[in-house]
Amino acid sequence: MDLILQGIVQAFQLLVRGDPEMLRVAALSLAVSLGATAISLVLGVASGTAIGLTKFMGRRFLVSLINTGMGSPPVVVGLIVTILLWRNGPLGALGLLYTPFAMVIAQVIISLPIVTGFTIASIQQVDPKLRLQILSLGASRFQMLWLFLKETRLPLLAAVMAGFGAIISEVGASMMVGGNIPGQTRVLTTAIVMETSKGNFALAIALGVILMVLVFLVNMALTIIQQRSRAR
Amino acid sequence: MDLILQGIVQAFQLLVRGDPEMLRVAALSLAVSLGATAISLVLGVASGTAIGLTKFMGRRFLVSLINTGMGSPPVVVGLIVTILLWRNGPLGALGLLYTPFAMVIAQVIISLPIVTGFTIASIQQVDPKLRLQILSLGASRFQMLWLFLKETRLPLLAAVMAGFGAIISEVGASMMVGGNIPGQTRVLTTAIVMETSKGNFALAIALGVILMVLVFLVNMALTIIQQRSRAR
Amino acid sequence: MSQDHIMLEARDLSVVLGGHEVIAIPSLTVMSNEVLGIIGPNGSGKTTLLLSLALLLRPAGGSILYQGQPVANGVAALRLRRRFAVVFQETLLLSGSVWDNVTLGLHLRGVGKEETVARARKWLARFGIAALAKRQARTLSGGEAKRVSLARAFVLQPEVLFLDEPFTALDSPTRQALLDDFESVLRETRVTTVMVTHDRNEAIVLADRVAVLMDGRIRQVGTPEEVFSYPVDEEVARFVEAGNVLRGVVSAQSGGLATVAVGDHHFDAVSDLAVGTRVTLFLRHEDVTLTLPPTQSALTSARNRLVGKVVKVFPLGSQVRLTVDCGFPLVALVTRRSAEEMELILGKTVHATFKATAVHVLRE
Amino acid sequence: MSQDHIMLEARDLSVVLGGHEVIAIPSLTVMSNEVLGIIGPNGSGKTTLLLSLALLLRPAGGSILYQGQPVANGVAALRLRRRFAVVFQETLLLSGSVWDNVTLGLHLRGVGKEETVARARKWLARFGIAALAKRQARTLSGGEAKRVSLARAFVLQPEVLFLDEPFTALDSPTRQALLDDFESVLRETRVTTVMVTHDRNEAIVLADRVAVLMDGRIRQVGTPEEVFSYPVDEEVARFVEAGNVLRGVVSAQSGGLATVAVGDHHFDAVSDLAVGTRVTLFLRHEDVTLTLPPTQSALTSARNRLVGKVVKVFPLGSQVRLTVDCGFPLVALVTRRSAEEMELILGKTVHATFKATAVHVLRE
Repeated sequence: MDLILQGIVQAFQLLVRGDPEMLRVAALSLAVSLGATAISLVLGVASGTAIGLTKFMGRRFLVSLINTGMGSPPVVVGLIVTILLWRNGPLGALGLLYTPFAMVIAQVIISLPIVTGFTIASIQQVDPKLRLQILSLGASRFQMLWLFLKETRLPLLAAVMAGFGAIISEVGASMMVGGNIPGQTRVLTTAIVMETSKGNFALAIALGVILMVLVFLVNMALTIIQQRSRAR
Repeated sequence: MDLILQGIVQAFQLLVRGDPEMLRVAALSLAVSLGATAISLVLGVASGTAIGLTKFMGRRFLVSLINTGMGSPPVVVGLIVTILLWRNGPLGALGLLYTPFAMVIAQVIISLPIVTGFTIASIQQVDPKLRLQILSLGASRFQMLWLFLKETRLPLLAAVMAGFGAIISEVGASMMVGGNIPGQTRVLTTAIVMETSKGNFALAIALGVILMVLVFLVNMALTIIQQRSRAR
Repeated sequence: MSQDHIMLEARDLSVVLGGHEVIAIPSLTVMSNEVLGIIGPNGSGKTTLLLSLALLLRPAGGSILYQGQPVANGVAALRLRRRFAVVFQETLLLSGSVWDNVTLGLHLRGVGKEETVARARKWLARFGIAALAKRQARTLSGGEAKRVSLARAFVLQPEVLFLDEPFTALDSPTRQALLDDFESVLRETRVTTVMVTHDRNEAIVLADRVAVLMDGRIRQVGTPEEVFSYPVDEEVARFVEAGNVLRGVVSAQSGGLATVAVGDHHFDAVSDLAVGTRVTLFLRHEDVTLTLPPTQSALTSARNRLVGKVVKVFPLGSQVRLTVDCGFPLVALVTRRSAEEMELILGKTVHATFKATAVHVLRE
Repeated sequence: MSQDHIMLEARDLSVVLGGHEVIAIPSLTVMSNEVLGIIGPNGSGKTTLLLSLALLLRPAGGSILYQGQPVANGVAALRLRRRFAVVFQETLLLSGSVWDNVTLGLHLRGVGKEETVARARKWLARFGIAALAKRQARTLSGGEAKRVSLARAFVLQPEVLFLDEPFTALDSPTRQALLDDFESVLRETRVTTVMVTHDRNEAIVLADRVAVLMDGRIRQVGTPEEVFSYPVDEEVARFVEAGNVLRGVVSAQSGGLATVAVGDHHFDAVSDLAVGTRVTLFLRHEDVTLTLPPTQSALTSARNRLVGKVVKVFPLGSQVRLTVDCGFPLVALVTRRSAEEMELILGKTVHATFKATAVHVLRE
């Protein structure tokens, strides 16, 4: 019991005094996940909008492929990325394995289907007549697209939040492609697993608190966004 | 490149001949996750039905607590369970840490909010007049509850599937409370991470295929269930 | 059972939903073997009142009496509920087959297998859905599902049947066919029925008495003739779109023009119903024209002409509602100026005319 | 611009949706400065036709001509679209303030700041919503939002204005106030307008010409008088609920009974509109009673009486539609039996009477 109480007390000391190791891990975690989210945002919103607004052969198949991607286990993504980046793998020459870049790649693969899928869903929820209304106000095709995305910005933000929430708390792929190297690729989740298994609860709890706060903020933002977009 | 091709070929050999190590890992993974799902089913459907059908003070708060639980990172659950089960922790005397039981506990904590939340949502989607209709057919309160749950069985199945899907592909908590001990607590996800980091792609890919098939089956079942329950 | 026996009674009934008292009814009775129609605008509390009477909603105050006895809670209420049946606007079928749905209420009551089969077969046949018994309930069309929900209620042989807008949301031919079947079942079983509806014609055709509910208060109770011809006030009149309700039988038919015998009178009306059909005629008050005798019997396209005495004068702003006794009371709505010029006062003899095209003929 | 100039024309227009040809129109023209009403039952393709004319839906075949020139695709179509404005049934406001919404179309066209401000101010004021300029669009009530969507269209000073059931889904007082404002704006700007509506009164009051669309085909085009008094066939008649449409001015008013001057005639009608108000009278065909002279001028509650000659006899099954020339044409619907007994043939002189309560008075 003492050990645990002690751990909790120490964790709050680490949090209060801003322990450098703790801050380094949290900063890397944020940098990697925000980077991956930004890439997913650009790729996912663009492709999601294209898929949501147009009709083409195989559209249903593509959408169900994206939905499958939303539910595929991160460890499998980690396995595939590891194989691709393995020193004598197809992209091994780039020397990316066990670097933050590899983690960004894996996290983009995890979050891209989420952002794309959410984007398609939110675009399909908008009244299809809104497109006609915007066109009838004299918008060119490009102006229409821009105004239309502006209208769906709240659900799109929700898409981005959901993607970020998924990868910031992901552990398998980050461990596999990052290698959990202290000071280089150690992120919140991998550090918590490692410190916990070493019985180093103080740091683990401190990192857990940071992770929880981040996830909580994302969830809260998501809830507010969803309520605001429903209120319309 | 050779290494990878070789790995894929070997993986399918392992799958075809039913490699005992592979089978042991898959079986334990299934046993742990199915056990945890079964427990969540009983607890989650009971509490979800109670919360969904009754009105009481603090109901909204409880529901938002459950929703928060649905989104909390598994590594944090792993951390908490580890601390509780730590040899000189509150429940350390039970000696459960690094056993499949610990993994079941962690997975129940992860899947319970999902099953409960889904149950509440699906009960609230049923026409509230259906309850009155069942009562007006002469059902006692107990008969009504039973018929009502029978009516919502498809969404409830979806709830269970979602819970199972979340824990079968979860890695952080399983690693922390199970310890990834070969032959004892090594499950699909932790084994994939371990074998990948060792460069042992053959077994990792074979396990990855099994995991993907399981997740795919769950997703397919979920989709079918959701479409059938929407068709009504 | 005698007709004048009180089956169900509400006393000082008060229902509170979301902090508002949505129902406040000092007294309402349902007689044995009668069909009581409850009509009223949207949001007037019709469904809430029905649920309270059917013991599915606990009132905030007052009591429900069943055959003179106040209804208790718990097991006693369950035993009573099992003497009732409710058909909602939504069909609310459970998953499973049509047979499963129709027999469910009997299973819940522990009725034996043989009787269950016999009763279910009878009522499936009665509503023309015997062939659907094995179909999954969710694959039925709207009209079929509605028939199942009616059979599911009648199979229980309820002492009181509650219906909440049962024929809304059906397209017109489906609705008419079902109304015909339902009406003959109702006439045959004479089951005590409480029916919520917003359709005036349904109330005229089916109900023995009509209660007008507005803002949770009963504003008027009476026969359809009373309520639709003599609404108690302007608001009720406006809601029911007041008009004369006359009951009769088609006595002649010629190419779409029917003659309907109402007592000793014969009226022409546009309808292709066959001779012998029992019908209800609905005639708007404003479609009755009054003329002062002696009037030359000039040929006019107003085919229906009656002589009578003014027995009631009721001013309504710029218009006046007059009741003329022509052997039966006929109500006409005329402008105040006409009433003044014609000196339409009590006792005055007038001719009342209306066109055959103005009469709405409803099959009874 | 002259009144007889063709602004927009559809030729051999064919629209295919989901494999079905939902619109097939050999020819339809919209004249400059006219209000063309398109009426028809649900699912007849009204909105689809509107979208095609507004260049928002590519037809499968045929062409749209703007001032005689066929419309091309691409940039040319955009340039044309910018001369049009569309108001949908749903208000479809974008997020942002009322001001943002009203100025959006001008921004898209690159109109200068000064002109944008001037025009937006003018039209916000014209629709009585200047005070709402800074409000978030999504916080508006239904009526306010509708005003914004109208201002957003008029600020573009379109050459053709398209309206898709713009006044549906508003409650009655809101609707009336908005209709009044809209009508005076329409009269003032004389903008060429194509308006889809299912409301007969709206079409009577606003439209110069009415096109009846059924199953994607134009069944009749004409003035409201022509279409509502003389529907081409039974189906159109039943849909439009045919009746006499008369235009006049209130010439006297006394306590809710108005006298309306229609040409040389004066009719009594129940209405509290003030003297001098321009009104349209609507009188159902079946509310006109025909009587053969010499008829004693007995006092009757049918306040309106005209003498005329039968100029048209149109048999309709068990009924007959007769047109009586009373200085203006008045249509009556009588039973076949009456027509035979009264020998109502061409040239016969008859008295036509109708009650003041039967006349529906619509403010113009």
